[in-house]
Order: sequence, then C-alpha cells, then structure tokens
Amino acid sequence: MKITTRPTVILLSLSLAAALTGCSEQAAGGGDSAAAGGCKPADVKLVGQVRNESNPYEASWLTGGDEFAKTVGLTQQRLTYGGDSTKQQEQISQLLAGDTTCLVMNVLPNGDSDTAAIVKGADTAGAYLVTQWNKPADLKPADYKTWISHITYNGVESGRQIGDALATAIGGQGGIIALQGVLDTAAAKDRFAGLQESLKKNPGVELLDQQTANFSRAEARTVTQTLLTKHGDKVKGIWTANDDMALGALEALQQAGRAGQVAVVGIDAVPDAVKAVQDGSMTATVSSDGTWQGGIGLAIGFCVATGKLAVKDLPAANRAFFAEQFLVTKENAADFAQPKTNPSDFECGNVFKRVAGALT
Amino acid sequence: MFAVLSPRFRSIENVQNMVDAAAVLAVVTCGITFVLLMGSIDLSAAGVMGASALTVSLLVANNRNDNDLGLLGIGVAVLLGCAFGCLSGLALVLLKVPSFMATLGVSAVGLGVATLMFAGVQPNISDAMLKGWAIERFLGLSYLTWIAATCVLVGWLLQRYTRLGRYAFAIGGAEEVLALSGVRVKPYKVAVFAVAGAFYGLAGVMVTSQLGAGLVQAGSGYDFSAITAAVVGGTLLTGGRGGVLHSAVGVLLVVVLTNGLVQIGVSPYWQGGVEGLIVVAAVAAAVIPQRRRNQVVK
Amino acid sequence: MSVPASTPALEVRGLVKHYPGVKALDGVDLVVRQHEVLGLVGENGAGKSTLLKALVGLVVPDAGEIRVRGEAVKLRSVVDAADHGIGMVFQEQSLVPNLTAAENILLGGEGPGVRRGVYRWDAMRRLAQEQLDKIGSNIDPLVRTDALSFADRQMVEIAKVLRIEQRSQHPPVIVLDEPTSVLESKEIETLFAQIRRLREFASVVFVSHRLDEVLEVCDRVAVLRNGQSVGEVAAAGAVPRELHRMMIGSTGSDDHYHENAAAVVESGQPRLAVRGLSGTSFQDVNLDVAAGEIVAIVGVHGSGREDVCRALFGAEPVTAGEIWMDGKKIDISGTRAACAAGIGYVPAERKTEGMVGPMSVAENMTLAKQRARCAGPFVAPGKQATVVDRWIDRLSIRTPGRDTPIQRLSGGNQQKVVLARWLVGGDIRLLLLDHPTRGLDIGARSEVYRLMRELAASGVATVLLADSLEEAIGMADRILVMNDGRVVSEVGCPAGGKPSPLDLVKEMV
Amino acid sequence: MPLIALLALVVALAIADPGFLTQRSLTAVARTAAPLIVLAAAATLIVLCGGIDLSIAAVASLSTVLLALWLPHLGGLATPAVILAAASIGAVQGVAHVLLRIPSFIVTLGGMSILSAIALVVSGAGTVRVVDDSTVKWLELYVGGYVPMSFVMALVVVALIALMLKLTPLRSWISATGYSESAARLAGTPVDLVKIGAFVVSGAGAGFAAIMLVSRQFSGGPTMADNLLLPAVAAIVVGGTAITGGHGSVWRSLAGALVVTLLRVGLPIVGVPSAYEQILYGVVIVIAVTLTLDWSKVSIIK
Repeated sequence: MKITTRPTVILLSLSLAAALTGCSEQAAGGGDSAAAGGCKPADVKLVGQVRNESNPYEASWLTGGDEFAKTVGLTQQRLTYGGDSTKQQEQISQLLAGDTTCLVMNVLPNGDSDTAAIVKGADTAGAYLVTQWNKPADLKPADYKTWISHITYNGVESGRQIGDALATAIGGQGGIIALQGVLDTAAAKDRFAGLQESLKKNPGVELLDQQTANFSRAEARTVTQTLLTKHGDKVKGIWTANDDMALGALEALQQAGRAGQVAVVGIDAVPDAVKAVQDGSMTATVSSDGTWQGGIGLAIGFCVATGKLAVKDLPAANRAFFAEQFLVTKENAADFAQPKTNPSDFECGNVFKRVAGALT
Repeated sequence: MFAVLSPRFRSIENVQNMVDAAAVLAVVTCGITFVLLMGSIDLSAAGVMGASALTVSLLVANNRNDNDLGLLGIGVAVLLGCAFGCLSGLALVLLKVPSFMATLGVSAVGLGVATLMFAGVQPNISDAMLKGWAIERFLGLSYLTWIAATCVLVGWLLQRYTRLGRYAFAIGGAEEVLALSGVRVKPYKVAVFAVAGAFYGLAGVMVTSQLGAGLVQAGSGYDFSAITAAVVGGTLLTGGRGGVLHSAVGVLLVVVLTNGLVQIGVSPYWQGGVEGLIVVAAVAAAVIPQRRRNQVVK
Repeated sequence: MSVPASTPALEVRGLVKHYPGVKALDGVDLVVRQHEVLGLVGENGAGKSTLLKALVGLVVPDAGEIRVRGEAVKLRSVVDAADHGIGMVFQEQSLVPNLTAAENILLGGEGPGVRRGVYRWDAMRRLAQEQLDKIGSNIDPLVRTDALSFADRQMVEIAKVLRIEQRSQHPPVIVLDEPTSVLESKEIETLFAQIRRLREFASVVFVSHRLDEVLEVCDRVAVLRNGQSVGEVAAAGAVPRELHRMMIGSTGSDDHYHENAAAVVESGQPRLAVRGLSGTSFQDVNLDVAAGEIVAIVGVHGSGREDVCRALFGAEPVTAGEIWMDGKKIDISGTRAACAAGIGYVPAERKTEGMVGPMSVAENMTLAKQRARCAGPFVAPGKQATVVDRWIDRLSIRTPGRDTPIQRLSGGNQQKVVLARWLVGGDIRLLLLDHPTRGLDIGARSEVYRLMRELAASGVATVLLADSLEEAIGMADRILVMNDGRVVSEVGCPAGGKPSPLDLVKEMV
Repeated sequence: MPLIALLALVVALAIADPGFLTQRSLTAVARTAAPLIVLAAAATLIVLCGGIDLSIAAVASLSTVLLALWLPHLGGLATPAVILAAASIGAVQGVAHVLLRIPSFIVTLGGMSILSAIALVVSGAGTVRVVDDSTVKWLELYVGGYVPMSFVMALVVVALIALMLKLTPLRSWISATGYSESAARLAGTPVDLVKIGAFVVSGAGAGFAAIMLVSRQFSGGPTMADNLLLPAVAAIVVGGTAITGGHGSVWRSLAGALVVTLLRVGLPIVGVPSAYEQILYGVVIVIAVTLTLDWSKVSIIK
C-alpha cells in the first residue's frame, strides 16, 4: 500500500496542471476534413459494421459489402459489435483515431441513441458515412458534410403490409397475437404502429395479446408457447416484427401440434423465412434485401470519396430516404430464395435507384 | 396466486406448457448445481450451449452439409460441452484462475467457436429424430421434458451415489480437509466442470431441437437464469448445501413465475423487474429463519 | 514380515527443517516404541507442529531421516504417511461438515464402499461401523457430521485415522495434536479411555499443552525446545514442574497464575451489572463484576456461557434483560455499541474470529480503536507507529515488525496483539475473555495471565471463560457456574481460599 | 503485475498493427476506457468487502435515462442529481444486503432486473435524446489537446477513492470485512456501514460513468450500459483484486480496465475477425488473471 500515495499525488497535481493549461474541443492532430472527395480508388478504405455475423440477415450485409468491394478491387473491413452499443462506439472511435482521409463506413447503428455519436465522430474526423435503419428524427444528414446518406425502410408500411397479408390469410376474421421486437428501437415501434393501422382497416381482426420477444428466435418460441396456451384456439394468426421471431413462432406451433392452422408473418426475408413462405408454412414477409444494403452503403461512400458524386449536389431526398422494400408472398418467393447482388446496382449512377421516398 | 389471477393458468395445457418450458433450464441448472455445490461459479453455459448447438446442427441432417450422424452427432456435441467444461476446470486448477473468470473466458471462447461454425449461414436441421424431440409427446409431455427429467434423475444419482458427486459436495464443505485426507481434489474439480459442461452441451442440443436450427445465441441468458433457479431452490453460492433436487424445484418456481406473469398480463416492461423482486424476496424468505446476528453474508 | 517387538514403531533421527529466517527443526530425535503412548511437549515455536507435519508428510525435511519399524522412509504426502501406517488427528478438526460420519471416516479410501466411483451405502455404513466399534463409539455412521457434538466429532476423527491400519499391515502410529484443547473435562476422560484402548493395537503420539494431562495419559514424555530434543522422562512419577523446566530451560515460576499479583477488588458500585439477561440459549442471567475483579464462568459444553459472553458484546441476540455499566444502563445493540461502551472481547476462535490473518500487526491492533492511530478522520502514520510499537514493547510481542502480517506470528504473540487491540484506546472498562489461552503454550499462557492481572490491577473488570477448571480457579476472584442456560451457583474464589475442582464439577453436571 | 499484462498487450497490438501506437489511437483508447474505469474502480470496493455488484451496469443505464430526462429541466444540476440518485440506489441495495442478509450476488442480480425494468418504463422503452448537451459537454474536452477530459476525470475518481482508503481507517475496515467478516465484526468494525458505504460508492460510480456515456453518445438509453457489466467485473479481477475479498486495490482495477478496453476495441481494429476476437478475448482474459493474481494471498481458489 505504500505505492499508492505517490501516484495519487502525481495524478492530482497533473490534473490540476491540466486544468491550468487549458482544454481543447478535440484531440490534437485530428479532423483534416476531406469532403472534397479526391481519393484515388485504391486508397479508399471500406468498413462495414453490423451487430454480429451470427444472424443471417446481418451476415448477408457483410456478404453484400464484400461483393461490392470486389467489384472495385478492394476489401471490406468487417466489424461486429455483438449488439453492444458501447462496444460499437468504442470501435468507431478507435477506427476514427486511425487514418480517416479516405475512410468509407457503412454502419448499422445499434439503436437510435447510438447514431448521433457516430455521426458527430465521423463528421469531425472527415470520414464518409452511410447509416441505415436507426436514426433519431431530428438528426439530419443534410446538416453534415460527410454523413452522406441515411437509408431506412418504412417500418409502418412493412408492419401494415404484413398485417394486411395476415388479415387476408385468416379471412379478415379472428384473433391474432403480436410479437414485438426490442422495444427500444424505432424499427420495432414503427412496425407495431403499422400493425395497428392495419388493425383499424380490418375491424374483424382482434389483437388478443402482444409481448416482446426481442427479435429473438428462442424467446419468440417460449412467448408463443405461453400465449398459445393462454388464448388457445382463438389464435388464428401470429404477427411478428421480424423473421427470426416468426421462425420461433413456427417451431412453437409445430410443438403445440398446430402447424399449418395458424398464419404467421414476419419481416426481413431471411432465407429460412423465404423458404417457409415458399412451402406455405408462412404467409408473408418483407424483404429489404440485406446484401444490397451491405453493398450500397459502401458504394455511395466510394462514389463520393472518389469524387464521382459530390455531397453538395445530392438532392435532399437522397440524403435520408426510405428504400424500396418488397412484400414476399408465395407467388414471388422464388425470386427471393437466393439473395444475390447485381453489380449494376452499385454503379455510381444507380446508387439511388431504390429511393422510395424521402424520410420525413 | 397466479391461479387466482388467471383461470387459464390452472389449465392442464398450461401446466404441460410450463413443464415443457422448464426442460432446457432444468438441464442447465442441473449442471450448474454441481459447480455451485463446490462453491465455484460457472458462467460458461451461454458459450458452451452456443458451440454445442452449432456442432449438433452441423452434424445431424441439415441444410449446410451432407452429414447425417444422428445420435452420434448429438454425442459429439455433448462431448464438446464436456471438453469446454474440462477447459474451465483446468484453468481453475492449473492456472488458478477463479472460476468466475475462467468460465467467463471459456464462454467467450465457446461463442467464438460457434460463430466460426456459423459462417454466415444458419444451419437448419432436418433430422427427424432431433426435431421430433420437441414435438413428439409421451404421456402428454414432450420428449425434451422427459430428457430433462432423466437428467435431473441422473444428476441426483450422481450427487447421491457417486464419488464425484459426494466429493463435489465435500469440496464445498471443507476443501482443505479433503487434501489432508489424501484426496487429490484437482481431478475432481476438473471432472465436475466437465460434467457441468456435458449438461450444457445437452442443453444446447435441446435448444437446437426446439428451434430447428443451430443458433450462436442458443444459450444466451441461461447462465444467470440457471444460477437464479439454483439459488431460489436453496443451493448456496458458498457451496456445500443444496443439490440437484433443490435446483429442480427452483427451476419450476422460476418458470411458473415467468409464465404466470405473462398469463396475468403484466406489461412486458415490468416482467424482468417483478422477476428480480421475487427472486430477492424468495431468498430473503429462505434466509429469515436461520438469521443470526453474527452470520457472515457475502 | 514380522518386526521384532523391540524395534521402535517410529524413529526420527536428526531431522532439520529451515524456513526463511527460522530454523524450525534443528536435529530432532524421537523414538516411538510399539504400543506406547508418547507425550510430546514444548513451548510454541519449539518445533512441535513442524515435526508433526514432517511425520505425516505435509512437510518434507531438509535433512535427517524418519524410520518406520526400522526402515528408512521418505514421506511426501499424507497418503504416503498413511501407507506407512502413520496418521494424525489434527488440532483444528478436519472433518467435512456436510458429509456423513461414514464418509468422513472413509474419506480418500472408501475401499469396497465405492465400486467404480459408485457408492454402496450399505457397505459404507458397515465399514464405518467397524471403525467406530474399534473405539467403542455408538455414533450412527450415516448421520451428518455437523449434527454431531464436538466430542463425537473427535471420535469420528479418531475412527478415521485408525483406518490407516488397512493400508499397512502393521500396528499404526496415531498422532493426536492437541486433542483436548476444546473438550470439556468429561469428554477428556472419555478421550483418555480411548487412548488407553488405542495402545492395545497402536502407538500413540500425544501432543498437548496441558502437562498434567500429558503425564496422566502417557507412558513417556519427550520434550522439544528450540527445534531440538532436550530430553525424555518417564511419565510415572514425573511432575509438571519438571517438564515445564525442561521446556523453558529453567524452573518455571511456582506462581503460575500470578496469584500474588491479584488486584484488590473495589467494593461498592459494580463495574458491570447484568440483570435477567435472556437469549436463545440462556435465561435470566444475573452477573456483577467489580472493577479490578476477574469473574470466571464455568460450565460444560452447551451450558450457554459462550453465548452470554457474546451477548454482552452485542454479538448474540438478547430477548430480555438489562446491562448496567458503572451505574448507567446501557443498550448494547451490536458490537459497535459494546466497543463504544468500553467493552472488549477476545473470541475463542482466534484464527477466524480474533484476528484478520493477512493484515498487519499494526492494523489488527488498531482495528477496534481507530482513534488511537488517527488524527481527526485521517490515519496518522507516525502516531500509529508510536502507539503500536509501544504496545509491542509493553506486551513483549515477538514480531519482525509492526507491518508483518499477523498470521506469521506464533499463537501466543497473535493473542497478545488481539488483547492489545482493546488496550490501545485506553478506555477499556470490561474485558470478555473467551478461552484466551486456547492453544497457547505454558510460557505464552503465563504471559497472558500476567497481563490479565495487570489489567485487573489497573481497574479493568474481567469476565473469563477459562480453558480448564484449574485455570478458572487459578485466575478468578469469583466463579459462576452455569448449567443449561442458567447460573446455578456462585463460588467465592479468593487467593488462599480456592475451591476444589471437584466441588465445581458437581454443580456443573 | 497488472501493469506487465497491460504492457504486453500494448506491445502485441502494436506489432499486429503498427498504426495502433499513434497518439490519436491511444487518445481514443483513453476516452473509451473512461466509463469502464469508473465503473470498475467504484465496484472494486464491494469486491474488497467480499461481495459483488452485478447491478452496476443496470444502474448506469438507468442513470443515462435519468440524466437525459432531467437535463432539460435541471440543467447543470442534473449531473449531481443523477449521481445522488445512483448513489441512493446503491444504498438501497446495500441496506437490503445487510439487513435482509441476502448474499450480494442475489441482491444485485435482482437489482439488475428491477433497475432495467424501471429504466424501460421511465424511458418509455426508447432512447432519450439529449438536445442541449452543453452541461455535460465538458467531459468531451481534451486536456492539453491530447488527454480526454473523461479519462482525466476517471483518474481523479480512482485517485480520490484511493486517497480516501489510504488516509482513513476505511482501508482497514474494508480489508478486515473482506478477509474475515466475523473477526471484523468482533473487533467492533462497523461492518454493515462499511458495506452499505461500498454500495453507495459503487452506485455513485455507476452514475458518474453514465454521465460520461451520455456526454459521449448524446443520449440516454435503458440498455445503454448493460453490456459493460462483465467487462467491469473482468477489469477488477484482471487487475488482481481477489474476488474473495480483502486483497486488492483500485489502482489494480484501473490497469485491469485498460487491459479489458484494449481487448474490446484493440482486437477488432487490428483486424482480428469477430469469431477469433471472442476466442482471443476469452483466452487473454484468463491468461491476464493468471499473471496478475497474487497466489500467496489467496489460499483456496473457488
């Protein structure tokens, strides 16, 4: 214990000294903004960041990113943060502490709350950034120089689309249960809002119960099991906020011996869900095309970094937009069975082709 | 209490449902109980279950490769769990890392191995037997429940009738005495962790059967739930007290609690909180009768 | 293989063991004959425990040899020693509390009780019963050990040690390390009967601090001093004083209990007055202790005297009763309140309750009276050094320094530090001493007694739970006898008018 | 010893990616480590008392929500108010642990769930944005242009706790409680108060960590800090503080927190794929504990 006094004193005096020498807003040596976009293609560094590789949808992101990187002769640095907001921030700030002049990031923020910090960090460091899915409404790419775009999907619409599909499947009459996603996400809230819109349109459909299963297959199975016992045969359909939960619900139905009698809908169009739609055990899902998402963010950033697009020329509608999404039903499921990328989607002239409307 | 609040709660169906829902947790808790009896702790369930879930789903008939090993694949997955347990145990006895950290490390390794095997595409199982475990019923209960019941029985026999079980008990009671009596404690510690690992391995297989697919997150949350269940059942964290049957009761309590909350329609926001409160209350109630002024509580 | 009866069962020649800075064993010789009870005595630090550990393979000696029935052996572990027929009953009871007696007896060598790792409970029971029968104990082998009384547990230990007979085909050598230190007198009698029985088929090494006991039960007594053998005496006809002289190297004081230093008891208002104190294991206890007075409470195991003592210190719940100090009623809600009231407590379990082993002498000494080393709310290192050094000096505590962890000190010195803890504050009015000399050798005991006398002389009131009746009689001015949670009688015990132990025993049972 | 582990790790990372050893990169590590340091250092006291606090992350998460909610109304007062609230949460848990005699593991395990639920309800299960972050912005400054203010504050917290222990009898009381609670109690140590105090400090630390998180992320979220629990406990143990109590120090936790932070952010940045990253994390943590544990002070390892 003898050693403790000295470092303590040194530290306290250091911090005092520091207070006297004054503070600055940012770390020295950072932030040489390169919004001009004069990078050589070979100098561009591509980074894709998602929660984890152990989920098919996000894994397809990284695949898409890799495929795009291949078309321009680069490799993508794959980052995963295991659904841990703090870890995501830590990775980003570490990344931004390196060479940021030609850095292009395609980021899936863990939640709305995480976006602001990522954006501010990238803006200060002058790194090109495309974010997807999560963003607080009052944070706008238009206010920043290197935050090129924010891409998201109209959750209300997808929630309503599958809600309607579900209503049709059960003949517009009967009880359904809903499994919500992680409650602290815009996606979960929007999708549920969509379901409520759909319920208004279909007065015959009654929402018996709603619980969260946190976007997780395992939790969805347990919750469904419980709700099935609680409501018994009144349950005609199950609305879930993503496909993982839909698949969990399917397992629960199978175990309850009610497979095929209850309609299930989900969102994301992961391969298993598409297959389930194909063989009829699921009614519908919505595809946002994960591989495209993984590639497009990098493509937009690459085009701006190499000067083929200029941020200031982009129309407001392209800075924050809903991307096109597709309702997958038995009829068109075959088209979505194998996720594939189309290199032409990633050409600089085409990167904004799927804009389905400005984000309001 | 829940029975009063929700008539559905009492239904036979719901009882079946609850018992079925307890299956996986019961197996995990069985394993963790042995470790807790020694006075150690085990946080590796999540990682080990993830690794075994992926292993089994890649070894039985699935959509990723042409393997169709059936029971053999299940055996390999259980053995893998066993090996991870060994790893925890070896880190504890050879490197002298406290079990808390050793198992946390092994859990991370397990998740890493699972992610490696996952390789971006979810392996769905098509093995009829394994899928059947979750669906087929015998006397109204799913096969998984019977497997869990067997595990509890095996666990109890292990604890009551084998040297391993009795020594695990004794290590929690007075480890130094064992050494003075000429018992080499270390191999038993490793063996106990290995047995626990095997239970987690089996639990991973069971989750795979339930979900029809191998998930890296197959075991997430089970580590703390199992400790909670064991403690609610009366197994002490300090070791030497409690046992598999205590833990089985704890599992039922925890499952009834979760199920009951959903049944009476408690808002999902509050559920976790109410569970936490009841766990604390359960332990507090258990402690009150033996409360003495000078007892040490850590 | 038969061994001539004249060959010693165990022979130790020139055993040497160094520890950093200490020569624990410095050429010890020891002979244990067949079917003999050998006493082994020596002050703390004389090397007894190191020697015993060497005998059972817990310590590997640096030089010298150990011969078992004439054959030189190397003992590397307890198992090694057991294979050669040497076993030990440890001072701190070494049973696993949550296992059955049978399991404890057979621990580590279940033999046919466990086949391929699977327990045969009936066989376990039978095997354990065989061991228990040998010592004539009627304990149920399948009862959990923590449900047994202290004495029964000791029986289990002996039964456990006797199992080494099966390992070697010879009469075993049983080492009993301080077996009597926590037993009541009646239990001791039972134990001695066991030891005499053991002699029929084994050799026994009996280690104790109580020289009268050693002489009573042993055939021969070997004395250790400073890691060397300093002599042997035949027990028959020897007197404790002779042994004592050999142990400390000179004739011990005749006045073991320093009776001539007994304080003058102040009459008038008592320092401590207890009225109708009741708790879970005692009822309606009344007790007066005057300043300068030493009051001993005696009673058998379960008489409730330990709990009364702890209750006075706020460490045991009280259901009724009043406690007055110097005429003021005080409320003892916890140990903090007791400390503040000037009460100090020396627990019986020194290692687990008395001291904090890994912490320094200085920290242990100032633990209760932080003010003694503080200036305002802060620790003043200079003040601490002065205070601690002064008490180290005054109580002649042998320690390398005040910053040495207390666990590195010998038992006697540890106990002095624990006592000093209550003295550094200078505000002590009542001392509760729960077996303050347990596990201490004669020299250390004597110093503790002297200290008690000095404190009494300075006006401190003392409640003593003595280690033996003899000690109670020797030290106390007055003795209360407790039986089944009640004070059944009070015996005056002035210097020159001491009651006989027999009288007290009659009241106790 | 923890310092050796720290140095070894820095060297290994620098070899894997020479760009890692730049000043900017290290600055980022320091900034990242700050909340973890505070969490770990404050919770160290409970570990020293022989207990464990599993609720620190949940307290921190709840605190971020409270801070974000209170900033518009209380302004500058929100910071002390949040720390006070977090400290009182700690106090409640401490009192429950001491009075109800429930093991700290259970109390804080329950506390973790309860506080998470409260955070969800209070925040409406959503993120609470901080629009005007001027009052917490000072934590995002850089002292002398190089050292992040949050890191400096973390060091100050560690130093303050260390000084408090060093200069007052608290150190003796805490160690005695951790090594042998019954001995401490029988020496009149205010064991209960010491434990409650440790919980209060732990809570306050979690509150302060929350302020750092909010200043970094411009928002509060009901699950924001949840994933810091195991890293914080790992930091304490990697630092070499005995999980059984008694032996250790907050300085060790500081070193431990830096080791854990380097592992968390260093491995992916130098290009280790995520699967191997987890495996390496597990292995390195175990090795680090092996290096830092002082075996002479701990007899039986559970």
